[in-house]
Amino acid sequence: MRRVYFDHSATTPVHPAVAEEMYRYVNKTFGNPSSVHFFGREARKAVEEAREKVARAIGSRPEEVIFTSGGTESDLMAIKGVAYANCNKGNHIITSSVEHHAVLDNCKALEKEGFAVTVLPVDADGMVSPDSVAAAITDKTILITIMHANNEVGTIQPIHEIGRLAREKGILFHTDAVQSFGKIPVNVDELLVDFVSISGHKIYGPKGIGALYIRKGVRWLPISLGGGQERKRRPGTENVPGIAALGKAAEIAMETMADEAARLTLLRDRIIKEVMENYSNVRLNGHPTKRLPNHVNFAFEFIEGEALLLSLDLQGVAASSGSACTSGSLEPSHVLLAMGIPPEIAHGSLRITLGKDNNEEDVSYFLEVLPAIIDRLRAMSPLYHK
Amino acid sequence: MRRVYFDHSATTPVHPAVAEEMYRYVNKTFGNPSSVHFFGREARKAVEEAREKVARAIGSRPEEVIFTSGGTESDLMAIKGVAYANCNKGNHIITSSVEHHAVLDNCKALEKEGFAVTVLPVDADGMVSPDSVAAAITDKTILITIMHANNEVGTIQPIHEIGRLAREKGILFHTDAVQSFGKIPVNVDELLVDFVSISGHKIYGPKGIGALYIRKGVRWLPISLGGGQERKRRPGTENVPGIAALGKAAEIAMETMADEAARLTLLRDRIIKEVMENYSNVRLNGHPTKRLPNHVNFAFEFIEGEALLLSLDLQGVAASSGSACTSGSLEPSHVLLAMGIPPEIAHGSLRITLGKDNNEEDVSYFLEVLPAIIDRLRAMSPLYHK
Amino acid sequence: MYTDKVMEHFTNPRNVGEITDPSGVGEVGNPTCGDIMKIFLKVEDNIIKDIKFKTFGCGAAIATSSMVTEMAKGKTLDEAEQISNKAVAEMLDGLPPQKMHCSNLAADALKKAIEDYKKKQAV
Ligand SMILES: Cc1ncc(COP(=O)(O)O)c(C=O)c1O
Ligand SMILES: Cc1ncc(COP(=O)(O)O)c(C=O)c1O
Ligand code: FES
Ligand code: FES
Repeated sequence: MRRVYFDHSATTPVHPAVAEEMYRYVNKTFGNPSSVHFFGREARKAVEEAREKVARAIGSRPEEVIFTSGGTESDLMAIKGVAYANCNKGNHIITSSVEHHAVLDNCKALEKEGFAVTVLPVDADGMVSPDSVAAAITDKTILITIMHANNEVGTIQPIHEIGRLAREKGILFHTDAVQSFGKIPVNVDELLVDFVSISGHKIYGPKGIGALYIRKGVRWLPISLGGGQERKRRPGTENVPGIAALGKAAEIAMETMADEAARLTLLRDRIIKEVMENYSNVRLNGHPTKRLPNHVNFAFEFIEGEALLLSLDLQGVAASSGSACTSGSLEPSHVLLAMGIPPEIAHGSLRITLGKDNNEEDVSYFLEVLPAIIDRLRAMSPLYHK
Repeated sequence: MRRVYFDHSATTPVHPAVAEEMYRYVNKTFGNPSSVHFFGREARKAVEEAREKVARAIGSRPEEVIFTSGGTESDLMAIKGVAYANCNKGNHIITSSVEHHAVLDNCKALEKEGFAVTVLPVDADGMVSPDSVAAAITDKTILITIMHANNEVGTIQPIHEIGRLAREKGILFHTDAVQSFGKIPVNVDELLVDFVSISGHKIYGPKGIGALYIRKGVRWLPISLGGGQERKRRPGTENVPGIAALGKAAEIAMETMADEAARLTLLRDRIIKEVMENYSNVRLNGHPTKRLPNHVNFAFEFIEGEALLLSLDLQGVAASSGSACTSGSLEPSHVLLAMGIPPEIAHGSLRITLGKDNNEEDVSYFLEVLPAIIDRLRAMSPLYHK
Repeated sequence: MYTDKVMEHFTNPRNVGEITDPSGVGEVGNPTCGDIMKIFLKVEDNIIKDIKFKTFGCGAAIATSSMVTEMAKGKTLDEAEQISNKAVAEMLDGLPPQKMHCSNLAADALKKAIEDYKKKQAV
């Protein structure tokens, strides 16, 4: 059976050159970077080279980058690290209703600890308005955390505009760039951000590695405690193969980003066009143009997302959904609900996220198998009446 | 130049079979275990199989094992997770003065937050006495955290005896088994522990992966927040290759442990015997018999550890030291000081930790190059008078 | 995640559709995940002669709908009423723990359809 992987926002395959880089530090150069001997020094070198590569990719200095176990940990470290370090200055945090749970859940936890959290609404396209940020700022605000691009609907937020507001008021600004990094430019000075979370497995790197950019001189406290690694900002023996791989993945992403974005935008727009033209009762979720180049999200009315995914899977197409039935949480995607999409329609969402190995044939194949699936499920649905 | 790696307590090379297992999940089976499609299900299977392997190795149920980014995170999660979950019951924590910084620093952080921490002394061999634990217990004690085997001196603690005390009083008991796991038996029911930290890169697995055993039914709260992974106990996309590799490494460790322990004990004892016989002003640090089978730690008087390591490194021998100059902290090892070793002697410590690829020739080579190094450094030392 | 049996019923669900002029109809909505299931009965001589379903729900919801119709077909009303959620899940070789609630939909919809029939008979 033909297998088409259309779930690159969930995770990506590892790029062969990245895998090779990783293997070097699994097979040969296995030392602990803290060791003074030969094996240790080789490993240290790998870590520092990778740090430079990541720094170059986001336009920062190497010492402003620390390695973490992934996007989730980066978000935790940024948010709690700023909150605890600045709680004598204020206790107010601003975030949005479409953030990843790694951001939202930490904000909620801080709320229980006595912080005040404003969760900004979004418009029907999933967009946060800079005006709403401006209106939410108080003299107690110590942190704004708004994601760069949304994982479920692909909408790209006006980070630069929000960054300008934050900077004017001297408020620290974190952005979760896990989905945007490697797909659109993420430059810390252009975006005017103080903290940026990224994750390896979304950019053809391995799982279990991520990074956090921490602008030099900001007030921040480490969350993880233990050894002296990462200059005490993130202790624990460094994941050298993961770090080397992340560096390589970032480097490749920078080299290929512009071309890939152009190529995937064409594929993406073909999917959008054909689906919107050929089906009734379907809508495109997320911003029509300010969206990630590889990202499509539809809501098919009268259909449940998991059933749709299973049906696609039986045809070899791997995609995802914000439906309650797939999430285990029994509630449809908080992102779609925040955008004002009714629960029964949010249920039928289908996320298609393209990647480097996808081509026109993959898209054709998907567009070929989709109609029968939609028809079959709609025919089964008590909500559907032709 | 001959290269002899004698620093297995710092980190180990990855076992070829473990590397192979890892590659499978880097190269082929790259899905996100949370995805419902084919790629996701394959990855989920890998994670659950690895969980079973780790559980089997420590005698627990699979659902009691969660995967972390390493020993440091496991320690954090155990200690803070118990503290925060039980702070309405009491605020007292018992630990020892020879713990790894990943334990000590979290205990100190909790102290600042209002918890009371008793740091138990050790005897000259680095041993914690169960009596001192018994004496320290109050009706406010909620957690005892004592390591299984010490990373610097190799001493094995009387965990079972302490566990009996903890259980009698209904106090939760955590042990950092990062150094012992894979070298000596670690069985949660024999040790009578409720939490166990382990780390992949100490058992011929990769860096950046670890596990925490959490006994079913104990009061504990997650520290990391975000997605639903690991049943909400440790969110973030699972490090599938790392997890699969840890499972494999645990499996291999169980198969080879008994034979390896016997083989390495012979090598270890040969080193101890020859060094103790051939040098004056040298002592063996740590317990003479209750020590890890692969672990030697000497204090060479009148010599500084970093100079010793660099000299050995120039001969191709990779070892480590608890000296201040190598640790970056400018204080000699807190472990050696806690054992009552004077700072100037603690400075000259040399840790030799053997592993699966070491053999008699490695030991011979080391014993051959050592005398000239010791003589040269001692001749240079103002403290030394023949 | 799902057993082969679940996937088989999901792929080839039995008795999909509606019955025109049914003897009884049962509809349930799952308050937890928002799914909906409808069962239509044709009853003759106290026996379920025909049964059809329509479901808006996950793979487990569709498979359990299919299974419950198959289990009920040809049974007497009393027998059909005895079909439990658990029995449906067991006939599918089990469901993942987080999907057990989906099986409630199927058995509940069947019971409601039978109730509806009985109510209509009573009038
Ligand atoms: C926007 C966003 N933030 C954070 C994460 C978490 O990253 P990780 O899976 O590396 O922990 C993800 C992906 O799962 C994401 O899409
Ligand atoms: C006893 C002990 N605990 C914890 C750790 C930390 O483990 P990791 O390096 O995997 O974070 C180590 C090793 O560095 C150790 O020796
Ligand atoms: S019907 Fe929603 S989880 Fe099954
Ligand atoms: S003498 Fe240089 S650090 Fe100790």
